[in-house]
Formats: sequence, C-alpha cells, structure tokens
Amino acid sequence: MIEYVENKEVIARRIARFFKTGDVVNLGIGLPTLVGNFVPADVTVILQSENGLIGLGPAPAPGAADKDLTNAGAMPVTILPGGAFFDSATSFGIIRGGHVDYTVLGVLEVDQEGNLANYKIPGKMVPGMGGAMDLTTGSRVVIAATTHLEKSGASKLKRRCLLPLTAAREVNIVVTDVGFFELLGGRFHLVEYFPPYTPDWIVAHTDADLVVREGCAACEC
Amino acid sequence: MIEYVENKEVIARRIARFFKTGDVVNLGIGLPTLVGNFVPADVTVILQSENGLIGLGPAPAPGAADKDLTNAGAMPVTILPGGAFFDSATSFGIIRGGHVDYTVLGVLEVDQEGNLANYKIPGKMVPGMGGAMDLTTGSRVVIAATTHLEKSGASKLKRRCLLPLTAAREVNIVVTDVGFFELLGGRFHLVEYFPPYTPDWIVAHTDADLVVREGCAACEC
Amino acid sequence: MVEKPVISAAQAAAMVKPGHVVHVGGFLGCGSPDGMIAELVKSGVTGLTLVCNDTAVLDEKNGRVTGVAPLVKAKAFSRVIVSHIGTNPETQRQMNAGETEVTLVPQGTLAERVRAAGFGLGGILTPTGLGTEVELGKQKILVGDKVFLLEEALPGDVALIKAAKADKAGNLVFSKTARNFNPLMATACKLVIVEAEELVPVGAIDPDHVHTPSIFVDYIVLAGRP
Amino acid sequence: MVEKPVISAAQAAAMVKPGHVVHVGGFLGCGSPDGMIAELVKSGVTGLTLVCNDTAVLDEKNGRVTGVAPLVKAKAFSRVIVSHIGTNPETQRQMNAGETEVTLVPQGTLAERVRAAGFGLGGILTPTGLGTEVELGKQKILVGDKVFLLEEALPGDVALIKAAKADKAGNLVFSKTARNFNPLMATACKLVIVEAEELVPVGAIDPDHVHTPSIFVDYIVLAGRP
Repeated sequence: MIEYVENKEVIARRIARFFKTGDVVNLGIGLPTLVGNFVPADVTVILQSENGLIGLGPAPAPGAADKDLTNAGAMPVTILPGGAFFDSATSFGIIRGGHVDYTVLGVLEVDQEGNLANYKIPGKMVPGMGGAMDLTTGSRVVIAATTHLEKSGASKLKRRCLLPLTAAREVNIVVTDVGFFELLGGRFHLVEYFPPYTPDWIVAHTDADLVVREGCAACEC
Repeated sequence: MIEYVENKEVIARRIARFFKTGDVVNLGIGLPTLVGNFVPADVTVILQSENGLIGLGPAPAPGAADKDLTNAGAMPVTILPGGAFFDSATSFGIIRGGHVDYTVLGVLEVDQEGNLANYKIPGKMVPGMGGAMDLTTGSRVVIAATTHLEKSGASKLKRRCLLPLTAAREVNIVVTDVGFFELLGGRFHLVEYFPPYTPDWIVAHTDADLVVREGCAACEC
Repeated sequence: MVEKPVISAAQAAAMVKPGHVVHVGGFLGCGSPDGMIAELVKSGVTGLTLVCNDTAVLDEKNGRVTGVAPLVKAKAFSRVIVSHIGTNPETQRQMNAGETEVTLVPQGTLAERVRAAGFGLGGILTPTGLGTEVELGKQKILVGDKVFLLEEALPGDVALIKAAKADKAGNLVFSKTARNFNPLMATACKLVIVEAEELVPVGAIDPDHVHTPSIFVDYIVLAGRP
Repeated sequence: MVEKPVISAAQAAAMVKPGHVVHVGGFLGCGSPDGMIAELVKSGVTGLTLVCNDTAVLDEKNGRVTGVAPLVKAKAFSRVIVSHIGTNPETQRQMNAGETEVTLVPQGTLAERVRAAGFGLGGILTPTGLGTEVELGKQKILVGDKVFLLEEALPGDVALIKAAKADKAGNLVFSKTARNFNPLMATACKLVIVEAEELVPVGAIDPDHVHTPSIFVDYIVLAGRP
C-alpha cells in the first residue's frame, strides 16, 4: 500500500532535466520557480521573465535588492551578464512569437485534451491571467507542474476542466509528484513514474484517460 | 499679362511659415526638403525622418559625414542635441499614430478631393511609395508642395487624379508657386495668392473647382 | 529641441478629471509613478478608468502597499482594465460587490492593444485567448488557415508614467524592469506626464539610448516633489 | 549566457539556399550587412525572395552601389517585397521585363508586418493604403466605426542584419539610423545572422542599452571578414 505524500521538489527536479543548454525558459510563480534550483550544473538555460527581462539571475544578497529589478512576482532578482531588459510589448512579442522554448506553470486543473485552468474560480477567487495565456499560446513546449492529488485526494488530472480555461489544448507535458505525462490524442501518456509510485497506482489515482506508454520507466528524480 | 515662372523657393518659404514652435514635421525628398531652410529663426520645429530619427539637424560639414547617419534620401545628416534614434516600426508608429503634425510632400498630381499621386506612373516609372502612404494617412496636416503648372503649361491641380493614388482624401493644404490652397468639400479654396499672380490668373490657370475665399490676400513670400 | 514644463506632482494630479481613461505604468508597483499616485489620492478624484498591468499590491497587514493600490482603496476607479488583480484583494472585493467593473486582459494582449492605440493601428490579431472566455464577444479573423482574435486598440486620456531619467526635452530612459508598460502608455494617451527620478540637460542622453522620444511627453514631474 | 558561433561571411552566405525568403536590414544601404551581401553575390545563389525596405542604390555611373543592389544586379531574387525601388533602375527593368516579381508595400506596413511575424501576431490592422491600389485583394475589417486594412504577417527563412556592436551571446546595439529594419528582421526569421562591426565580451553591453536581445541571434559574422 503506497501512501501519497505531496512532494513539490521531485516535480521541480524532473522538469529541470528537460532543458538543454541554450533553451529559453519562463518559470511561473510558485512551484515552477523552484525548477530554477535544480537545473544541472552543465546545462545553461536562459530564463525569461515576462515583466521585461532575459537572463534572470539568482535572488540578490540580503540588502542588495534593487527596487527597479524584480521578477513577475514582484520579488527582487538579479540579471546575469549578457542579459537584457525590454518593455512589455517586446517581452510578449518574444513569448507570443515562439522565441520561448519552455513555459512552466502551475495549475488549478489540467485535462486530457491539454486544457489548463489556473486564473479564475468564478465567484470565489479571480487573480487574473497575467501573462499565462500568452505564455501557453506562444511557448514551444508548455509544461504543467502540479501535485498529483488535491488535499481531498481527488485527481488534479481531469477528463475535462470545469473552471474557465487559461489555455485551450496548449499543454504538452504534465509533471506531477508521481510521474511525467505527455498529452497526445486526448489522453495522458505516462512516460516515467517516480517510485515508490507504480504505473498501476497512478492509473488508479488518475481520473482521466491514461495510457502507460511502452517503455515507461522508473525515474529516481 | 503675367508670365508663369517656376519658383520652388516661394513654395518652401510659405510652407515654412505654417509651423509653430514644438511642431513635429516630416519633410519629403526634393522640394519639401527646401522648407527646412526657411523656418523663421524664432520658431523651433522638430524634424522627423522616417528612416528612424527625430531631431534632424543640418547637413554635416564636408568630410564629417557619418555612414550610420542619413536621412530618408540616404544623404548624410546630423542630429540635434535632444534628438533620438529608433527602429522603423517605432518610426512609423510615430507617423501612423498621429504624433507628426505636418508632412510635406511632392506630387505628380493632386486633386480637388484631396487625393494625391506621387509613387507610380504605370509602365513608365515606379519608384514605390516608400513611407508616403503612412505619412499622408497618419500626419495631422498633409501639405502638398508643387509648382502650379507642368512644363507643358497644364495645371498640376486636377479635378481627379488619373495616376494610382498615394493618398485618398488625405491632403489638407496645397502650396504652389502662385498661392496657398485649402481643400474642403471637394474644392480648392484659394487662401493666399503670391504676386505678381492674381486670383483671376490663378482661376484661369487651374483646371479644377476653385473658390477664392473671402478675405483671400496677397502674400509676399 | 523644445523643453517641456516641469510641474509638481499635485499639478499633474489636477489634470486628471473624473471620467478620464488613465494609463498608468508599472508592474506590481515596480516602475510606478508613486508621487503622482499619492497626489491623485489626495485630490479625491473618482470615476476614472484605469488601464494598467495590474492593481498592484495591497497587503496592509505586512505594510506592503504599492503602485495604484492606494487609488483602488480610495475608490478612484469605476472601471479597471488589467491583466492581474491577485495581489490586491480590495479590487476583488469591489468587483464582487459590483462597485467596480473589472476587465481582465491577457498581459501580452494588453501591452499590444495599448501600443496599437499609440501607433495608429485599429487593433491586433492575436492567437492568445482563443478557446477561452477572453474570446467572448470578439471578432475572429481568418488569416491564411489560422484563426486570430481581434483585440481592439486601447487609447487613453492621460498617461502617468515613471522614468529613471528625463532630459528637459522629455526624452526618457527607464531602469531595468521598471520599464515594463511605461513606454507603451506614453504612446497611447492625449496627455502624457512623466515622473522622473533625475532631470538632465538636453543632449545629456545618447540618442541611441533613448527609450521614449521626447515628442511623446507633455509634462515632467520630478520624483519626490509633491 | 550561451555564446553564439562566430562564422565568416562566406559561411553565412552558404546558409542561404534557393527558394529562401531572406529579410535584409538596411535603408538605402545604411545599416546593410555588406560583407554577407558580397559573399552571397559570389555564391551565385538565385531564386530568393527579398524582404527589405528597398533595393538600395544602383548608380554605376557615379560609382554608387549600396546595400542589396549587387544582389539585384546578380539576379539573385525572383521576388522582391519592398517599399521603394526608385534608386535602383535594374529592379525596375527586371520588373518590366517580367524577370522579377515586385511587390510594393508601404514602409510602415512593411515594418509592422515583419514585426507581427516575429511577435506571433497574424497581421496588422492599418488605415494605410485604404482607397489605393494597396488595398486590392485584401480583407477590410471594421473596428468600431473605422475601416482598417488587414495586412498579413511576413515571416522569413533567413535574416541578414547589420549591427554596430554584438556581445558574444548575440546581444546587439545598432548605430544611429543604421538601426532601421535590422531589429525587426531579427525577430521574424528562422535563422538570424548578424554582421557586427565590433564584438565584445558577454556583459560588456549595459542590459538597458540592448536593442536586440541575444535570443534572436543565431550566428555572428565580424564585418570585414570574408
């Protein structure tokens, strides 16, 4: 009997391994931001921040924050040598124009059609879409990062999103704390599973059409 | 008996007097470029050049030309203190967005509806419109600068342009070497005449609907 | 080059009238014209429409109030057009209470709609928002074999923007990510007022480094001068 | 930051293949990538489509041949999409003789169509060209009570551009009016090669002064190196 324990680090760790040197990556607020901590030392990715910067660096040393240099979550950041600043129209031109390779974002719901909802729970909580709609539309690969189950035990992977969509059929990859899934032909395809979870456990705990891909392997992330 | 003698300087001189300090002005190639020489000393206009510059200055001293600093006619120019450079999308954003007060351009034909043709004589000469279509569409006031008569003696002011149009109903003012005309309601309105020409002479030598405006006065330009 | 009037933040605020559509630069408070915003709160003006990336941060418990948040709290806006209100619970409260009309616009669409207004374009043709609530009530246009959403240009009456440096003619340089929407807002409004941290003589800015050319700017406020 | 390969102008030219749509920066020769153009002439490639502001100056009597003019003379292009051919009589001759297909596009529309391609927009909605031959065969779109012409995005295979300065990562700075179409072309093509007058270390360009961020650039050619 496997007990589910939420593990955001494993999600971040696995996502970080998708990237190769030179990839341009946008990391959303929250869980996706963690991904930056796990990029292998021999891989140099270029982080884009939609508020107008490419070449995002680590957080500044205590006391060294620059009021004019933040990420899209208004947190102080730094810029690496070779980075550049630009206005919001250029920033989203870069995004919408397909010049970002990967966008990683959190979800409220994600479904087997590749739909994603994360900006609005009508009547309850409406943060707004910010840059997420452009990021999912424009990026080459859209990665949804989410814990596999709700606190209630319900599957975060759905047959059909019920909340208003942020992205219609734009999600390519979902990484949860139990495995990595590709979206194709209206189904989740399990490509890797993260022990102690097993493909059988994952099938039993996913409320959506799910295929265990041939060659699906365990990954110690 | 008045004899017509082509006089480009009078055209440039009169046009230069339309401007007030702070006006943003684009001067086309050829005759319109002359206008810059006659702006009164107490008026500071801001010259825009559509190849990507605001604050156009005088021609450089001999030998001081910068290969990276030209006007839209590829001639070496200078930039005044407080000028700025930008790319072509921004340049035409400025133009199309209504941030240019006056555009002055030469014509092959201009008609009483405010149409202007200057980029194409089919089968004969096709230079292309360059920036002229955007300039006539976007500028607050479009001034056509032209000699009054062709070498043949024919009127340059027409009832209807026959050549492909550069601008459809965009011309506000026509200045020739015999007078200054406003376009309104499908007619040329003579606002000023330049002696030795008289309103009668001008009516007789204009092949278009022409009204001599009440208060039409002589102007020694 | 023609110099622009240098005015106080209070004089700037007095130019903003009820009913105006006001474009404000800044991203969650970074690059916001805070001096003009403070004076606008004091002026008590209401009935404005806000066009801005967001309604900034209103977190009074932790003493964090940024950007246009004080104006939201003062109920200056009857309408806000932004991409994000998640860090300002008061915006959400006003929206749910029916006090303020909130229109959420994808951030890239918002930036481009403002630019379109400033640059004489009727709108933009974007794939962003297709298949979502954002497409409701909008024209869809086929270009080749692809469908795009027509998002209309979004002009304003007054732009309140923030620059790191202005020369006396009004050429502007922004600093780092404080640039964001500021140069766009400057193109799209009838009246443009910049709050600058530093004012330098005409000619002191390299013309290749200018982010916003002087012709877009009508008035200059020096930051820190009420 | 990742460094970009520095190649010769001849290597750059060899990447341009028959049938390619080639976007070339420059305005009547100012800001043209002349080294790559010279090597492209030598390569003898034909069947290209040119997207450029103009076909530059071909005035052999006065020894004035600039920008893409040598390529026009070498009949490299089967199609040219430009705003102006008035200073290159050979373009006009080829057009009249039916050797080359010439499409004239208003300059602002051309700039914006290239940007739209680079920035993921389907096209632009412009008033420019309404009531002229430019509107023939194009969609007209009503926005509010105004009519706009839909001009489609104009993407390319290869961009050949010229910068004053590049850092090794490919961040670019242009000089004065040599900027013109160069930054736009860089956004809109699958492969982007810059000819730079100066190559500096990564970090040597102030990130607020970058005109074209490195991610748009694939290869760097040093000007004056065939």
